Amino acid sequence: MFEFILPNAWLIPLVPVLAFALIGLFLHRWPKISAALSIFSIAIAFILALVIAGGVFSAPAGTVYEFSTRWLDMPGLQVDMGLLIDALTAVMLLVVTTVALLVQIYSLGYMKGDPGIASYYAYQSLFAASMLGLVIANNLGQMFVFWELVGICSYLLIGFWFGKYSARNAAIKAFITNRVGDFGFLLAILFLQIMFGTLNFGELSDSMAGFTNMTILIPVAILLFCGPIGKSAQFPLHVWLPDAMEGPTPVSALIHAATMVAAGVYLVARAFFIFSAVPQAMTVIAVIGGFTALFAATIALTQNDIKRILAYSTLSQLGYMMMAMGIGAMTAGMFHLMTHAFFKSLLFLGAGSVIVAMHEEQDIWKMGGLYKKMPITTWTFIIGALALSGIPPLSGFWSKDEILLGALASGHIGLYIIGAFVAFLTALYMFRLIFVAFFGSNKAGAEKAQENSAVMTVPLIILAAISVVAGLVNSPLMHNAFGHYINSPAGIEPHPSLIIMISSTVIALAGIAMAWLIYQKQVISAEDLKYRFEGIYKVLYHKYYIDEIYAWLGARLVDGMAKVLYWFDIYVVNGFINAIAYVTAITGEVLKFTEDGQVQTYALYMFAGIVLLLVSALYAVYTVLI
Amino acid sequence: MNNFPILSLILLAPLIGAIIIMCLPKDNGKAIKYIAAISTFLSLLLSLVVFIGYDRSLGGMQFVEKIPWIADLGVNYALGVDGISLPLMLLTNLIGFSAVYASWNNKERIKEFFALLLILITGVMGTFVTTDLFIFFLFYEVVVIPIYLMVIMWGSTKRVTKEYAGMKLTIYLLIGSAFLMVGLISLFIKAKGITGVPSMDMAFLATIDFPVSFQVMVFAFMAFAFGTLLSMFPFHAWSPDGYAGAPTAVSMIHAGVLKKIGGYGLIRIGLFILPAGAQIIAPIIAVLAIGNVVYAAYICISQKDLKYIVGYSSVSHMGYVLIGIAALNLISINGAIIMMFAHGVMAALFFAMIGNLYEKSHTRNVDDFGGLAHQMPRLSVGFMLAGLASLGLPGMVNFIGEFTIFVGAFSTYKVLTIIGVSGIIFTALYILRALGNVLFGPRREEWDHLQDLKGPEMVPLIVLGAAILIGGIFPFTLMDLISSGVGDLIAQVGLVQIGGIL
Amino acid sequence: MTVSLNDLVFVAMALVIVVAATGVVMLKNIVHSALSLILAFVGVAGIYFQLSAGFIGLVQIMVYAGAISVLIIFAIMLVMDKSVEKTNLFSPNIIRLLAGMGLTFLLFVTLGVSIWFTKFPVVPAEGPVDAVGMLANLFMGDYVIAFETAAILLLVAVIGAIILAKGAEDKQ
Amino acid sequence: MDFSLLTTEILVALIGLLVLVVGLVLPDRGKQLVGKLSLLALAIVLVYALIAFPREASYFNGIYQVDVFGNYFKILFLIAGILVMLSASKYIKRFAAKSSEFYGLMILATLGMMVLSASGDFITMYIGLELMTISFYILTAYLQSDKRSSEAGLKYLILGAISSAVLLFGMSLVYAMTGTTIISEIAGAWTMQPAMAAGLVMIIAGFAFKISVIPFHMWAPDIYQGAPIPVTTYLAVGSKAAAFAALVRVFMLAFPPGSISFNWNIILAVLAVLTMVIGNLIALTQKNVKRLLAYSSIAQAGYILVGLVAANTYGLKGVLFYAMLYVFSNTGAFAVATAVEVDAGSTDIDAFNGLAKRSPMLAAIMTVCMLSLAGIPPMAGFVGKFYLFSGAIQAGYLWVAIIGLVMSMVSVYYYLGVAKAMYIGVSIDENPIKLDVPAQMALWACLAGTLLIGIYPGPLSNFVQTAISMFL
Amino acid sequence: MIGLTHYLLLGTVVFCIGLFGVLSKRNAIAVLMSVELMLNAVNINFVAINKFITPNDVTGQLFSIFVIVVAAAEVAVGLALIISIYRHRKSVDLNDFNLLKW
Repeated sequence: MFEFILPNAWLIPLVPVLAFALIGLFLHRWPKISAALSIFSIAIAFILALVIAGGVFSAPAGTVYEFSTRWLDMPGLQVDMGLLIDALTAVMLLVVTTVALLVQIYSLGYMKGDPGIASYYAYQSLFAASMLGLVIANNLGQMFVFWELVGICSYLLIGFWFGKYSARNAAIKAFITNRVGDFGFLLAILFLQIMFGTLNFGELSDSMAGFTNMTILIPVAILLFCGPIGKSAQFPLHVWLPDAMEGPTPVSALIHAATMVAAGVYLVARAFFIFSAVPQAMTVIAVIGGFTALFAATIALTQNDIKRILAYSTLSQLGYMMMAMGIGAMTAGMFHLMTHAFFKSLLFLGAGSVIVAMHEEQDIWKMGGLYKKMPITTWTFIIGALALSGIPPLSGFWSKDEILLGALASGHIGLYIIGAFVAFLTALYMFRLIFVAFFGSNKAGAEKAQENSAVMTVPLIILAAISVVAGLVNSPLMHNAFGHYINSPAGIEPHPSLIIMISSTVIALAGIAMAWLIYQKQVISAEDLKYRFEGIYKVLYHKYYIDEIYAWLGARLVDGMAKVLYWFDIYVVNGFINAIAYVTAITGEVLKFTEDGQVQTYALYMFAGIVLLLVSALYAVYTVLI
Repeated sequence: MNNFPILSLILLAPLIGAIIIMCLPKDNGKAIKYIAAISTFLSLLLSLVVFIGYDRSLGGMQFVEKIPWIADLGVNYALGVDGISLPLMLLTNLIGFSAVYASWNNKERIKEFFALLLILITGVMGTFVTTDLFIFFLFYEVVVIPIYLMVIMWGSTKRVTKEYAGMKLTIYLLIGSAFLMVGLISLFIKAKGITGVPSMDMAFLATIDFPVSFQVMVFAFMAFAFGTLLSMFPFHAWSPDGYAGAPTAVSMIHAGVLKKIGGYGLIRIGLFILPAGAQIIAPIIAVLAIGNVVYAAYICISQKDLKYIVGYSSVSHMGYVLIGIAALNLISINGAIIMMFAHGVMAALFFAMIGNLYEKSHTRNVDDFGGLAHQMPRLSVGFMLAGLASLGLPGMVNFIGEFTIFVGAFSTYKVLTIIGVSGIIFTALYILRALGNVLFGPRREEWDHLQDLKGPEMVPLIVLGAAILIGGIFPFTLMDLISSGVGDLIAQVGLVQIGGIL
Repeated sequence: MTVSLNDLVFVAMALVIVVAATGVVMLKNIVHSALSLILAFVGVAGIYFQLSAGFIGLVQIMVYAGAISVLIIFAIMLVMDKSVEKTNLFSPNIIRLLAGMGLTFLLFVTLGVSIWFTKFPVVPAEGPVDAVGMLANLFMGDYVIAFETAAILLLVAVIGAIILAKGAEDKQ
Repeated sequence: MDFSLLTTEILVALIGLLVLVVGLVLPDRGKQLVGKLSLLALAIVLVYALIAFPREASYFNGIYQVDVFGNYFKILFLIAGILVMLSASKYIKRFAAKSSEFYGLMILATLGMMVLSASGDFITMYIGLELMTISFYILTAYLQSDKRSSEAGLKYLILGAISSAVLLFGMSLVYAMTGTTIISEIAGAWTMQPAMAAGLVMIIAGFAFKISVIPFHMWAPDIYQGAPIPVTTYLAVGSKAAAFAALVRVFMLAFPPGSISFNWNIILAVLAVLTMVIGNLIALTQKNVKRLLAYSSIAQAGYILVGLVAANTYGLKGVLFYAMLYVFSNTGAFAVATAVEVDAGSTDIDAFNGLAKRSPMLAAIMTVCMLSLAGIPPMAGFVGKFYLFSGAIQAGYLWVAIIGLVMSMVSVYYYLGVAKAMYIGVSIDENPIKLDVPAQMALWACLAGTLLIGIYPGPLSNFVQTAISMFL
Repeated sequence: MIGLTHYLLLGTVVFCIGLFGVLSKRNAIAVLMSVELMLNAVNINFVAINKFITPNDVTGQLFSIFVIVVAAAEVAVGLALIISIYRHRKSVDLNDFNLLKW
């Protein structure tokens, strides 16, 4: 079975595309059928991914299957649509298809009654297709193609409720910020194409093995990293992710938690041989990752909107993964990516069911005491939060621990400290949310809430189960099978150490305890904390005013400049032409008045002409003769 | 099938249609429209037959026809298509056919409109199909007058009066063509001087190696003439006003095809016949091209009128084509040609949609609209398709063009291409901002009376949309053809394959 | 240099012509200028005789001094409504007058210089005996086409003069 | 001496005289008959001239040349004459009693042109020139009741007389230097002296007046506007072509280019450039179509002069080719102007408003003819200009070619100004302009001529090639 | 010794006087008279050249006869024209005739 499916693994992205085409062209009048078709197509993709994963993980580690067909080729430039199936791809396929399937089932409940369901499912299957295409790509060109397609799908899905101004602006902001990242990514691709004449990963790694000309490699590596900065919302280009919460929650769950934002990390993993060859680039990645983690965690503390908190938490976790990659722990990064995908989508879907129950209310202070009305959502949400904070035996503990171990092993003490502090903050803000929203005293909001239908709760339960089990894959119990399959020669292999495990668990518990003290018991009231640290609180709440700075810069540099150039175009370039036209017309006018109708003036002009000609002729003859 | 004059039929079908229309009585609009549709459909069908029938492995000029025309000037009515001109001919027919449908519900003076439109299509197609310099120039100038008449009769007065726009357009292009004529004549005279045989055949002229200083002078004339047509940076003043003033069908053909004559001319005559001249002047064109890209993209951001946005954006896209040509290597010229095809189809679709919207709402100002996706979903699909194509989304033929140009130009002009690539950010910004303001946002009651596209109005969306998607998803259909054409050209001229010359 | 009688006659005739010509231009009264015109014509005829071109001299006297001057005087009569004295003044536009004067002088200087510095291929030989006979041969021989065209020209002039002078009314 | 070759001239003279006589004899009703009769006769002569085209002979040892070059121009004048008289059939009713003399004078003017273009010696050339000019003096002043016509006539007479005096003075100086008035003998007989240069300049000035080149163009706009339209057309087309024929013959044979130290090409080049630039610039500001066409015909003279300046195969071919297509385009434009003047009474641009709505065919013909004058393909003007400027560039006058082409594109502005008025102007009366059969025939002939020469210039270019073979 | 140059100079003088007359006189008939003067000047040239350059030939005199014929025709037409204008406009002053201008 595996041998049959492997060569035409391109079916995985093709089936959702066909679903998209069918819905888009014909079925958009019948929402029910289009939803069913979309879910059916992602289910097929899931099964295929399962088969492939089974096959890959039964074969010895490091086996790579590669097939490719001609797409765009001319003498000197060859970009083809190919398949690269190895352990890394298998894991990503599994993650994407499972989360996508569960989100699409969940959306049946969440989007009930929305007029645009057909187009919603069309965009969902298009997104799934482009994400899967990105994952199985065997060269950077093909990856860039699907990279941009994923970007446009996120634009369509964020702006799904295009009736709202905020949704429309958020969608544009998302796409433009991604585009800035893609600008760097495209330049890197151009550099590589010119330097090595190929974009295929295999050929690239072979031809780059001997290449040590640092002056070129550093810019290439950093530019290549620009792509992930944009896509995985790292520090300078992170502004779009919090605004992307305008889209429906299942979308945020799928795209802005599990899959799309992970694409950046996947690219770094896939092109690890480029980054690892450039130590300076590795430090840049690690530093940006670490900083983003800390930066986002601090902001998440002060947010009141449930989805914004989860968004900043995703930002911070992505920073974690990038930090892992930066310090060389590629396996730890990918492992954290996998586990994070499951429990973060669980948290988002949980938040979604809370929002549905609370009739579109997203401010956690208006919720309270939901645990009585919505037991399943509450408990699954708590499991997710525990996994996120890194409480053993859940999956978050194993992956975060790996990263901290890696930081210590690679000697980045500073990063280890940041990592530990961020773990503490994560536990703090997650349980702040739980205590305020689920166990909060404010009863007013909770009356009308009641548990959602099975179609929404079943995915929550499945995801909770997975996020519990997922951690074991790389734990010593299964003699870290995950690390066995997914590792890179240049990466570091930290051996597990008990002290780190204990210390990180203690930090997590401390975070939870602090949250319990402030929000459940109000021993230290949140109000005077806010009052005492007035300045810091306002800065954090306003997200370090970065959005305002970008807006100010944009207005000056882009719109202001555009007006100036437009003025220049109208008055100088057009002005110049109109001036020429005016001058010709004026000369015409002046010359016209030489004809004053008098015969004798005409005769005068005539003879003036003759005399002139005579003088010039005589002068010419004179020079000849004398 | 080989001696059947298929190219002449493609070329003259619209003209015959125009003549039939002229004989029809003025009032029965239906018959006029059907004849226009049939004649353009016939030439579209035949050009598809040629597109498929073209033997890609053989390459070079095929479907050749030759009738001696003026003996002492060595002019013969010579038609033929190769890798470079076939896609552009197909483009002309695609846009011509959809232009007829885009102006389906014109009311006044239908007879003159469709007659002039069909003459315009023949004129524009002529330049791509002929391999004779004189006939090329003849068709190059024939096009200008129908455009002027259509702009002043059916144009719209927005920032400038339509008469001003029409006249500026005409005079600008004609001054350009005056310099082109001087270039062509001196080329012809010098060739006659060197070989003693008066000939206007491009292939023959390409075999002669002219002295370098002469090549530079003539290429400078050509660069100016084709530059004005391609709206190169300092000479672009006519194109935004020209589009805004023109009726839909004219701006479709104008932006879609007429600009491409400039690009085609630069390649076919500039590179093919005067390589040394091209080599020396190429850096100047490259710098202007980048000016084109960034300058026009920036201005688009501040524009409020839809047609001006598309006008300035096509000036910016033409910057890409120019840098592609100026990089003088196989990949970048391939990219330039496919970019011309892509931009043609995209701009035509955009203008068709804007025209349709303008017909119904009588305003093109972006701020007047909002939330049109509620009332006109099909129109929004059209707008989105054109918008996404113009910002170079993969899966659409524009991306193929842009990517190939960037790869090709990067090997020759590193810094300029980096600035050029930054253009994709600004393009994305103004396109999404414009589409966002027009299509999305809350529903507005005053636009409830607008009814969506139906029946004939869908044809431009289907035909051009299909071209954009097929070209984008299966680029090898176009790319093999073009690279075979450009390959022959480069081999014949002897430029280095990848690195260009600089 | 021997001043032959012929030269004296030439100088006299030239003086007569120049004075008469300036008279035509300068005199206020149109009739006086017409008369001085006739004097000029006679002067020119004298030059012809001095150049031993008798026939031309006679033709000159008959056609110019006779027919044309009479015609001019008739025209003056027909057109005379104001008093005669002020009929032949200079045109009021002073600048143009001065420009005309300057221009004429310039023209004279350039032509004079070009003629003065040219060595004409003069052939010193006696004139033909039977000039009139040769003229007739030329008229009827080589230049017959010019002769016939001149005839038609005169016919056209006559018809034109009649149409214009008689004034056949146009139909409005 | 076999005179059979002179039959064309003799026939035209006979027809002219016959028409005058018949005009007197026949009663009023017969006046229309005279017009038709003369047209028919001219058509027959045209056919004969076409047949007799290749036969050559030189009469009276060079004084009168019946050669291919002269025959080409005879055909051109006959075509022009027929077209003008056809297009003016309705206009002539204004001349009432003297309409038969009009035909007579026109035909005799054609005779004058023929003699001028075919003569090989100064005297015959001068007489031919004067016959043409004097008949045009009379024709210009034909509408005495209309102040403009008589004023134009007087202006034309005075200026024409002065210019022919200048021409004569030039001829006398050349005669003084060479001792002969026969062009073929002049070529070898002179040495470069100041008087010779002065003579040459005066001859250039004399002819320049006729073809209305810039310093000598002042008469053209007033006379073209004042004279009756058929006369203006014939002036613009016929007399200009005849003057060019004489200019080409004199300057190509008597003073062959390059061989003499006095390079007259440069003087003509400067005059040509001045004419093209100033002619077009003033035309930009004109509001009256007749005066606009006058300035445009001045500019056209500039273009044709460029061909003579080039003085090589392509240049001369350009002169002859352009002269022929100029007949069709210009007569077409003036014929439409006649129709509008007859209908609306004035030829201001506003009279052309809404012409496209009233009679689309007239508007189409006017646009086609004017664009051919501007040199836009596929009309004939384009090929003509191509020849002219190829000649100029081949002879090294690149700057003349550039200025010429740019100015001809600037000229498109005022041609399209008229087209704009016709296509989007609004006029009160909507009924189409009534045209009688001969005028329609003339209009269709001009349209066909302009388009056919433009689209398939092969036959005419071969025809012209034989015509200038004698100069190479 | 009076040579050809003197005759030509005389011709030029009369030509220029005639020209000045044309350029400056107000009365149309005076202008016509000056034109006659110019044509006479040319005739002097022709006859003189014929005497000195080609003594045993008469082409010069032939030319001057033709010039006289043409001058006569021109004067006739000119005067007829002046009379016809006078009948309508009651004036022969050239400055009044500027209906046709710019």
